[in-house]
Amino acid sequence: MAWQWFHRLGSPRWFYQKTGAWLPWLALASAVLLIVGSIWGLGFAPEDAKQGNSYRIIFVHVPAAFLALAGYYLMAVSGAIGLIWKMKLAFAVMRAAAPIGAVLTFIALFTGAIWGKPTWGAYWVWDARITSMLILLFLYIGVMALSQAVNREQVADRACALLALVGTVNIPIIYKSVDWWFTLHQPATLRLTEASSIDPSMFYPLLTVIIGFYCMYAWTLLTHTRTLLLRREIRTKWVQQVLTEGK
Amino acid sequence: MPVTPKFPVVLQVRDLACDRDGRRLFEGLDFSLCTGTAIQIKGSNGAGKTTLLRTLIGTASDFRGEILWCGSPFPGALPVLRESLLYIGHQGGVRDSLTPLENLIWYGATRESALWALDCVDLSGFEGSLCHGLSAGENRRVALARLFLPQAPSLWILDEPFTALDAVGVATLEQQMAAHLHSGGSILLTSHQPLSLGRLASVDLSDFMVDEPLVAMEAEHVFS
Amino acid sequence: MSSVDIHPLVSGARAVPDFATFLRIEMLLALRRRADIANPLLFFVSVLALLPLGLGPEPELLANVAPGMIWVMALLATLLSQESLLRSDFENGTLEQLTLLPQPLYFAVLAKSLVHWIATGLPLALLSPLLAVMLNLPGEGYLCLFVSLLMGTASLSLIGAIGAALTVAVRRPGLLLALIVMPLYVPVLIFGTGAVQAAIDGYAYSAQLAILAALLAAAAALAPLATAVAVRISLDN
Amino acid sequence: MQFQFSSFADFLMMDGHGIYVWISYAVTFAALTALALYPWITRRRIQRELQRQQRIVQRRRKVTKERMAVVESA
Repeated sequence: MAWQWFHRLGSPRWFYQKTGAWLPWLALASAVLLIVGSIWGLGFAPEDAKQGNSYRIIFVHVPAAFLALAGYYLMAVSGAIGLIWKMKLAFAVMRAAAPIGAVLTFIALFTGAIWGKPTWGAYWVWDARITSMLILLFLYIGVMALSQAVNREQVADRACALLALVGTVNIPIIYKSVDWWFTLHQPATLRLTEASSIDPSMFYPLLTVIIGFYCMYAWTLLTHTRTLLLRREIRTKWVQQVLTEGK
Repeated sequence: MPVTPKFPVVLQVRDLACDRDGRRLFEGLDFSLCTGTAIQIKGSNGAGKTTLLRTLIGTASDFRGEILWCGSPFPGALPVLRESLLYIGHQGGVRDSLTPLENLIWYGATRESALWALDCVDLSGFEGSLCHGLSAGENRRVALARLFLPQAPSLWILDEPFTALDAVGVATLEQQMAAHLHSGGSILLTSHQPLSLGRLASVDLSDFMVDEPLVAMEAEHVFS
Repeated sequence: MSSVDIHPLVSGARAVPDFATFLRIEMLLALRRRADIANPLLFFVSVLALLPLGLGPEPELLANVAPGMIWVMALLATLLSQESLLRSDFENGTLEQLTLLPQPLYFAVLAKSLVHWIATGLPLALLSPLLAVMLNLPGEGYLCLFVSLLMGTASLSLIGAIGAALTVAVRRPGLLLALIVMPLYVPVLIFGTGAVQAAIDGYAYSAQLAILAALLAAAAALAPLATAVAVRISLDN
Repeated sequence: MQFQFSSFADFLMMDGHGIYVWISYAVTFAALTALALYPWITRRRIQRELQRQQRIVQRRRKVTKERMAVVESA
């Protein structure tokens, strides 16, 4: 029955054992894809006509920004699953996703700022995308701060899930408003990532790195969730076995 | 038509276990509350008396087992239960920037009935002064005045109602409880002191305590 | 059927306060605790008065920063007063009693937000012409500033209540509430200042005001729902 | 597809943009490594915590056993 499957998926122990087998493959895939993609992008992709070599930052900036946003939605969706079905595993995924998303947002912001220096001549420009990223970082920090501040884990889980959901409703509005604000205050300057027509010689390395980042994200999320589960389920026999055997 | 019993069951608790911060407070708790009866919950500090009450009013949701209100299970039955519930917790629910009268009106009382209830708890003359000027015992009596309002709901859940009350206050409250039971209401309360009520049962949470709260659990729970 | 006799399920006739009583008593409370709410307001008005001392008295410069400054101060004033919105009710047990009422928590929360707005946003909007004069705002912006503040602060009160409910059980909330709520305030701030800027520059600003109204409508419909859920979560403690 | 730079020094310099590019990559991979290492550190901490708790339980069992023995002998 469908419910049984759902129930089993929600079992921390089943999750822990099942994902243990996936981890090495994910780690391998992400390492290979990231290394190959980076070398490809750094050394073999052609120089950009307008921006010169500084555009090579795109190969870390764009994937990080991609996953930072996707990670927020993932966090909110798992929080919603936790709130609706009171599933402990979903809350664990949500809690693990917050710091990972925050780090990715930081990467996107940092590389964007560095990229701005040779492109615009300034590290920080109130560009629509960078500003949206900054707000996304604050949203992540809000969830993390709330989870730190609330003493009881279960209350913190549900409070963070609600906050993540509220944030999700707001993200499109925030993005639209920041976009509008940017066009109001500044004539369209050179955008960092012009989506219009990217040459295949630049697109394929970018795609490689993006897939690599996805694998890396999945691997990191799984390892973080697994340690979180160990901490939360420390009173169960299986966790104590895992902890004493796997030294 | 079958013979209707005199004291039908309103609230049923079956094999209830409550957790707090991952620590099991008690388990295997069973009792039924009938109309016209009172149950006194006993237990040492930290045994989970307040948690039990908060579970029964639906504020705390971390429980396993079954709770039934008039035969229908929690949490679906909660909205109906709340229609006949009067709960007074550790914090009395009295706002100190309001007068006793305004506090009772906030609870839905009319002016006349509020004044009458305040008179019952010996607070007549104080109805117009702000609650932060009153003593702890007087504030407690403002909270308890809700029990003296006409048309009080049928289920009373009271957490340590006698704290901060003087001997006269305790006697008045016991009288009112007896009258409530007599008119077919039911009371669930926690208290350390012995009560002189007619139909009184008691449940000691120490009997349902878990021996070793730190011991490893065999079963795992998917849903929190 | 079990051997015990179970009382039939009946709805009790519990006396329940109506919305008007509710609102009236909340207003009374706001009036008696006016220091909690008025002090942040007065603080930010005085900050606005200090601003020219720091920036210099040039009228053009002040006129340039006026819309943004007034809006940021409005935002901070509602934010700081938000913290006391539910805290004392949580501490004295009234918030728990509120969740035990048979009617939906939505209306109670809505009443609280409404009173919060009447106590902070409304006076701020009424004061705005005075602040605008102090900061040399061009005359074209007055009406727009007033209307945008009127609608915008109401949205801020509603959204901020979510944060207040989430942090009410936290022992030392500090700036946690600000951290949580600030990003959610961004759209209101952008369209509020945008409207005033457009008015000063002589453009039509009805579009921005319409968006502010839409934000307010959405906030009034959704934010109390989230706040109600947040209150129940925070109480389960 | 061919290597875009004439020499390794040229690759490092990237026409003066090298510093920006390399810092970006360095920070990115440092952050990702930190994310990857964090679970290892936490896991070690949890193991230590479990050992501590087990010691407490054992000590408590021992103490109660001794007390029981004292009570029985008396």
